[in-house]
Amino acid sequence: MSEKFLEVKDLRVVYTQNRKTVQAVNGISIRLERGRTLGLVGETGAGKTTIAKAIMRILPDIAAKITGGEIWLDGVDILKLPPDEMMNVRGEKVAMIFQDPMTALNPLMTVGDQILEVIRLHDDCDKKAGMDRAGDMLELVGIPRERYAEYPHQFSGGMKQRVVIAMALACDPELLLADEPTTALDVTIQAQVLDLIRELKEKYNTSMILITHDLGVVAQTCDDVAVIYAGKIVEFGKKEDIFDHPAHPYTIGLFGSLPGMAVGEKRLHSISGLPPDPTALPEGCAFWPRCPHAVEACKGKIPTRKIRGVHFCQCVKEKEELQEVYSHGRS
Amino acid sequence: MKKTEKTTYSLDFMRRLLKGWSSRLGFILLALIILLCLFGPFLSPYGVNDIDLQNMYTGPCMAHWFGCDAMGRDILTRLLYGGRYSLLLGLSSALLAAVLGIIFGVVAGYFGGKIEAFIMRFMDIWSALPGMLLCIMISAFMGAGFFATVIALTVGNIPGGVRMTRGQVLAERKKEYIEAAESINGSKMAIMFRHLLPNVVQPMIIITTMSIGSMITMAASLSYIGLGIQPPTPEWGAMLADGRVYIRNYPFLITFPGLAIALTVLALNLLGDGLRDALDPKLRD
Amino acid sequence: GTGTEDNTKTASSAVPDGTNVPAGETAITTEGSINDAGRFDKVVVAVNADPADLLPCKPNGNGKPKFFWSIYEALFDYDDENNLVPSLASGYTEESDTVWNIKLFEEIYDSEGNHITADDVVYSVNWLIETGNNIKYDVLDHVEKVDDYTVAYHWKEKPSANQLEFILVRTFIFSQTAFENHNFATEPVGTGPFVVSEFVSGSELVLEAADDYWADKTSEDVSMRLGLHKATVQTVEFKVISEASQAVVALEMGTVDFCDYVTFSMLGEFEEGGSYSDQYKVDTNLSGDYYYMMPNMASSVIGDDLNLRLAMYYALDNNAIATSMGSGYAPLKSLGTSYFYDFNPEWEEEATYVNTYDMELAKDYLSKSDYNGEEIVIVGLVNEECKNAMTMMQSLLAQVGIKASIQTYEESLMNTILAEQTGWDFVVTRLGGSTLVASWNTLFNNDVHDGKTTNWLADQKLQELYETSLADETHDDEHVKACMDYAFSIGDVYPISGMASSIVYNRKIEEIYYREGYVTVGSSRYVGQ
Amino acid sequence: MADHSPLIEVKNLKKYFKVPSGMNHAVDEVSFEICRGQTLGVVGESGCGKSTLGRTIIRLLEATDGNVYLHGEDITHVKGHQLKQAREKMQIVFQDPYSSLNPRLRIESTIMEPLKYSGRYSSKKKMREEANRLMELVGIDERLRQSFPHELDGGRRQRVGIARALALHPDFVVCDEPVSALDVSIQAQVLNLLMDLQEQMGMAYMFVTHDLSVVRHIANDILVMYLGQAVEKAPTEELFHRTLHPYTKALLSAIPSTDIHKPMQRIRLKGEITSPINPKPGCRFAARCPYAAEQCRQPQQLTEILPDHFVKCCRCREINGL
Amino acid sequence: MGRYILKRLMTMIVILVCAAILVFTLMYFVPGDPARLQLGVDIPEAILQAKRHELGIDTPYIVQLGKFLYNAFLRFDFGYSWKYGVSVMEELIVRLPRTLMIGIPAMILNVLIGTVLGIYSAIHEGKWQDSITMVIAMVFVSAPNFWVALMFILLFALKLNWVPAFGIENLQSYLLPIICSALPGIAVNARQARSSMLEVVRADYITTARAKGQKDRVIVRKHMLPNAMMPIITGVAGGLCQLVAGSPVIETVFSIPGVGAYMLSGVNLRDRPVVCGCVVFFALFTSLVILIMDLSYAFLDPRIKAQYAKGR
Ligand SMILES: Nc1ncnc2c1ncn2[C@@H]1O[C@H](COP(=O)(O)OP(=O)(O)OP(=O)(O)O)[C@@H](O)[C@H]1O
Ligand SMILES: Nc1ncnc2c1ncn2[C@@H]1O[C@H](COP(=O)(O)OP(=O)(O)OP(=O)(O)O)[C@@H](O)[C@H]1O
Ligand SMILES: [Mg+2]
Ligand SMILES: [Mg+2]
Repeated sequence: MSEKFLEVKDLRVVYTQNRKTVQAVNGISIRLERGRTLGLVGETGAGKTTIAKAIMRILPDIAAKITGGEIWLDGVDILKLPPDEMMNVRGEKVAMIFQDPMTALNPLMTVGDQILEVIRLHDDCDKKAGMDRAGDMLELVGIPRERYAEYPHQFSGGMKQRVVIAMALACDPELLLADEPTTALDVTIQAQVLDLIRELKEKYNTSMILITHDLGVVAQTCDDVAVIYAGKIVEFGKKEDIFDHPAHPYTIGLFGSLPGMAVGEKRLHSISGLPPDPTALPEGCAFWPRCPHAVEACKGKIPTRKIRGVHFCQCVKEKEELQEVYSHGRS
Repeated sequence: MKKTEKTTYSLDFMRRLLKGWSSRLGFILLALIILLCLFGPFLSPYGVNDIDLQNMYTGPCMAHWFGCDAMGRDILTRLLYGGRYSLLLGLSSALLAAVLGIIFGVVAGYFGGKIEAFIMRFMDIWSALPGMLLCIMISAFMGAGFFATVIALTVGNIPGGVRMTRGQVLAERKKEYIEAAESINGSKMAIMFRHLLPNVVQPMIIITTMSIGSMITMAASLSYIGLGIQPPTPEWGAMLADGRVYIRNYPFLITFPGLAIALTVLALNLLGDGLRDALDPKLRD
Repeated sequence: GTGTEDNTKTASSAVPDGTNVPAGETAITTEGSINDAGRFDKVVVAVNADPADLLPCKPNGNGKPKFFWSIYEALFDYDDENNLVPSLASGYTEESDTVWNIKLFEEIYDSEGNHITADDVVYSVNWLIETGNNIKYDVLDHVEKVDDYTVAYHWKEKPSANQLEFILVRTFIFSQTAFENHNFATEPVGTGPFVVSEFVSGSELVLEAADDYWADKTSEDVSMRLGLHKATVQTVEFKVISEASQAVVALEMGTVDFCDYVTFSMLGEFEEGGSYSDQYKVDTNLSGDYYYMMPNMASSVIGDDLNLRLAMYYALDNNAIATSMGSGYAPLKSLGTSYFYDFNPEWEEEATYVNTYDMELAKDYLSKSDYNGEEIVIVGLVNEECKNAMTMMQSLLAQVGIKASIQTYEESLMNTILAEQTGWDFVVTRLGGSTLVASWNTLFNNDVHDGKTTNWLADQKLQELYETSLADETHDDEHVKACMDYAFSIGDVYPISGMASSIVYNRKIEEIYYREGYVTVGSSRYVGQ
Repeated sequence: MADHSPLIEVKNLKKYFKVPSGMNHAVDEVSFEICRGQTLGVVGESGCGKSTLGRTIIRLLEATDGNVYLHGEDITHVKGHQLKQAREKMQIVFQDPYSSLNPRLRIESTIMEPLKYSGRYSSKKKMREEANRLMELVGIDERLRQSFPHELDGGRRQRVGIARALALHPDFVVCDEPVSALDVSIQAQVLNLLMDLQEQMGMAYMFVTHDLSVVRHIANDILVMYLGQAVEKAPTEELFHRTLHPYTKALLSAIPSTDIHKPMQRIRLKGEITSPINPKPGCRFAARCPYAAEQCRQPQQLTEILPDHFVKCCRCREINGL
Repeated sequence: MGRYILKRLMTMIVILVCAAILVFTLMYFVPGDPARLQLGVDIPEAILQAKRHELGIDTPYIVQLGKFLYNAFLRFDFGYSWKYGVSVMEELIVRLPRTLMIGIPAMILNVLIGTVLGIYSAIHEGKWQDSITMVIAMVFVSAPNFWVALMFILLFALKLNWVPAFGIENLQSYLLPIICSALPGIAVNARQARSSMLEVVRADYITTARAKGQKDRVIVRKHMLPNAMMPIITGVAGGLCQLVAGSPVIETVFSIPGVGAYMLSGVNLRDRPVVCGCVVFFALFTSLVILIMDLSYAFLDPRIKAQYAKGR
């Protein structure tokens, strides 16, 4: 079972914009086993989308550059694959569901044809069979196949998101990257879509990376969670580890600032300060300027501490201290 | 404190504007042309209308770098002098067109409804006649001369500005800060001119910069077909028109004025491109 | 109404100073040959104005005169001495002072074979009158048929030579039948030696020699008719090339054989020593046209201020102006040129403001004038020479401290400008005529605006002097001079320069014929004829 | 909370928009009242008319029908000076901190705008002083006062928006999703600020949001809207504990809980929100409602099922076994 | 859709009529006496008056306007040129093919070369191919095209003798005018096409297409091009109108007796029937181009089509 299916090692990505270098991803390592779901949580600009795009190798050519690291998928380093072989990986082995369904669909193509396109790229089938398959996919995500020939503008947001999902799942990918698949949707629709993704994932035993900043979604969907801050994973662990025993001050802050459904007290525990400027990240731990427990050592090299099992945390504090922080944060 | 902030902002703007080699080139070229046109005539040993029948059609030489025209006038001097007209013509008509375009556009876009429909239908009619044709007719109507040409060029170019501004206003009007201004009792005037205007002029600034160039070209075309500035004013287009008769024998008579126009317009366009890159929020960090 | 109205002359007689290159001296490298009918193959002529239509009227504009005489014919022609010679009419008899009987040749057929008789003459004349171009027909009362070949012309009074020109020499005769069956605007049917084979408005007109030209076949004696009534070329192609510079290019590239509006600055290439002189000849033809300036007498600034006018006139230097206009212009030293037979070259010796350039005097007059530094508006023609002249004038005026601005207009638009009392102070334009006094019509005749001249002057004395000089009996040096002197004394006109037109033509044309100042290419003499 | 006479009272408010295909019933017969120092949370899905309701109340939009009373005074159609006065007492904080600030105005000028238009201040200096006080109040650093909005992050911009709304000491503030565009960590800062300010100044809030956890935290009463209509209205805890309307139930159940140990009981709704354009007279939720029946086609009334708990559902008692 | 087209056509006619009124009014108040235009300076008033009557210009403005509109729009007759006395409509028909001989090929060049260059440079964004194309485009956008025309005449006709310098002699003589009219349009289109392509390159659905594993070439053809087409069409239509507007100048430079030159001669001579005829004609052309442009939007973009179907 513990088969390493996806392994990202020390991935680094920078963007160049107006002569400034945005350090979007700064040494991220991820390990994902078959059939499991990893949640990537973090604030806007933390680098979540960038990681997913790097895995797909669809970062914008000019602006972005992968400056280091390896991505092993099923035993192949896909960063070293020649472009045409990479094309076969995309869509077939790895598929992605995009953040904003409103813009992820080509407005001038019928939704059916957009699904057909990915099918015909990877399955050697004739057009007729492909269209059949695309119709099946539409029905699978709960859209009648009669609507094959309609255009995206004729669909509501939730339906568009389902089309995007159908497109991603059309070739039974082994890895699904879902980039905030529900943020653009209403709560009730979001629930429908999340259910759908979960069902399909279970049905095909797909591995998934779910990107979101909604801790509720993570709680309901993921097996593992990686908390990302300024392009680094500051805490990683099983869902239970993170939700029940958060260790990193940032993670704790994050939970604290949620207007808890059950908590009676009025004031929220907010994290003071602002996310760092990605063009000028602070030395050492990027969180120290906002951290209530910051010490001088935070500006130096930060060790990765194992807390329990697969629960890791990047912080200068010792494990015991962290646990203490945790209990402090909860009270 | 305020002052330094301001300067850093404009410094920052200049830095962004002059980032690329092309806009830098445009800037330098334009500055050079403007300086030359402002001060060049004082440096020249010849008067702009000094007729010298000994030197009719003298080709480029040491004494007359760009040669002399049919009446022995020094072409370089006339070019420098004429540059003032061309630049002034381009600038004033582009500005005038922009200002009118913005006013109508803002009014149409902000008020909407009947006012908008009226203005826009009027613009439809207006722009059913391509700009150059309208210019030709206005020139015919107003007679020749500097002022008439400015009016002709302006009139021909208003609809574009109105459309553009209105489009911007429509996009901008939806934004919440306009509602905010309304909710704090901002008057219509204040909303239109304090809030909307500064936010919609930016594309107009770019367009206007570029349109100074096209106005210069258009003015030259008008002069070329005999409807623009009258002789002996050394407007570049008029010089071209005068020189075209001699295209066979004295090509320098049309080469230099044409080059002057082309370079000026080029400079303006390069600068306009630079401006767009510097001002366009999409490309802004 | 100010077009060229000079006489029919041949090239040799028209060139006074012998600048014409004698034909046939150099080895000729021209293509084309003489065909069986004795005609040269083809000649291509550049014309600068589009004729727009080919109706037999308005022969004065639009480049029509360059070929009209080849398609249509009138009753008479003028010979060198301004005598009427037969064309379609064999002669006339003066029945009384006011009735002339004009006798037609009896065997006239147009290119469609319609027989032309007195009825057609009456029809043609009436048609022309009806089209509204009756301005020059004042003296004609009516025409009527006497018999098949005789038409009676009834005059209101005894006509002068000037008046006859339009009615007898410039009124084309055509067949009523043909006119009713064809649209003459595009497919004219005339009696001339050529027929139109192709007409593309704005672009080209092709004439083909008529195979059965009536004069070639008639049994009557047509030897009195002028030489221009024949086709010496099989095909004449007229190409509209409005820009002189492009016409020059066409000449150089050999696509055009003949052009009569080459700018003087470009003649060098074709003249002796020029790179194209082995292929082309240049013929300079002093014409009856001259440039002049005229004050707006209705303008209070100018009209009431003789001193200002004189100041301006003395500030002008005709030599410099003519130079700026190009080599085709000679400075005028009096009102008119020696082209006119009624012009006396001695007049040029006199010291008038025309040939005195005196800045001191100009400043003197200026100080006596009421001039307060305001801008004087000079309107002029839009062409290159006129613009140059005006520019020169402007800078000369500036030297004595008179500010002038320049406006240019198309020739026909100028008419309208002149009809306005305001908006202009001076006009620079040109006029022409077959005689000096005839050319003065525009200047001194005060019949135009209710007893005022074109420049809004109501001077009875000038009018009288003008009429005296015009009248046949008193048309002599003394009266002409008196009129001119008086006009100068009141500063009513300022002559600028006389014009000569230049013709560049392929050496395959040996000798060119003129008709009304225009070359009839189709009837000129070609190499080998 | 001493004063219990309603500060703002909305009665049968309607706002229809004319669109090419008919009438968009964006707000249809909504009534409620808010007292001093109280917060009414308005929740509902996108497009259900929450913003339109807020905007119509503070007279940014003209009501189609119904009335709004401020301090008992009908302000639905007042004009000129009265409108000006009414607006000074009612303000709005917008959802999008990026578009709600004029990008061309410096922060200080933005905050000075309402002061200027009010005409209450005699000199620029006084205005500036007041502006500085406000900025201090909402916690904007002094060094940022001369900067432009684009130089600020979302949280700070939202503070500027709040300062602008509070400049004239309004009695009533519409908060139109003021935190939904912000990151969780920043969201908490802003929510805290809003609550603190209410405590200090005693304003009434109408807090529009689609995030039920936020509304639960901040609101005293909650109004649930569906397609322009109020379907349920109750005090916050009452609503969460005794959810009566089927739509509210579905809505609450759809929210992903952060409690990983409590498996969710999700009520799955069919289909999507229907169009508010020319709706049929009956219950607008009927098309998606698991309990829809024949009688739902009749027009529904908002009735007080339990004390202070209003529901617009004819089968409410039946479903909940009351 | 059909109803929409009909509605648009009706609006177009209204706009045309208004434009015609505008032109007529402008030309009506232009100083100049048509009777004198025809007859000359030294003409007595009585004769002028007769001529005015003949030309129908002695009636009040409103009568003349009404007559003009009636004739122009109901009988397709613009009257007779005051100067030449020829039917303006007939003249237009004769001259139109010449203007089109330049306009249509120039337009085709515009569209083809301009668009292809723009796409080419967008695909090579930031590389040297892009820079060179854009520099050349910039140069041709900047240089006044009548001057470029003069320079081309100088070079290709006078110095190299490859083509005739002017006139409409043969097909070769159309070569320079076509190229010179097309050049600025090509440059403008190239820039337009490039920027709209670049806009599309950054769109999310392109990323989606890449995520599917689609080949770059296919992405350009299938996803980018159709989406970039709208601004390109706008540019092309703008270029076409510019072409029309520029025809007086280009036709002057090359001595081509087309509609543009006709209009210019009409303006110079204050020949109202000619000017009104030409301008109405040009306006018709421009409006048709805009109409076709709008319709092609609908053809290309289902969203816009849907709007039309609703019958806005
Ligand atoms: N094309 C680009 N050019 C330059 N910088 C970019 C580009 N795309 C992203 N960035 C920057 O890289 C950083 C990480 O961006 P990314 O989109 O991965 O964040 P994210 O975690 O997905 O945020 P969000 O939650 O807003 O989607 C940000 O600072 C962003 O500004
Ligand atoms: N100015 C307007 N003109 C026409 N229709 C409008 C206008 N403003 C809003 N609407 C329509 O009114 C309905 C309610 O819109 P409103 O913005 O109030 O919803 P909302 O609940 O605030 O949604 P969201 O959560 O997306 O902000 C929608 O169908 C919307 O399309
Ligand atoms: Mg993202
Ligand atoms: Mg809203």
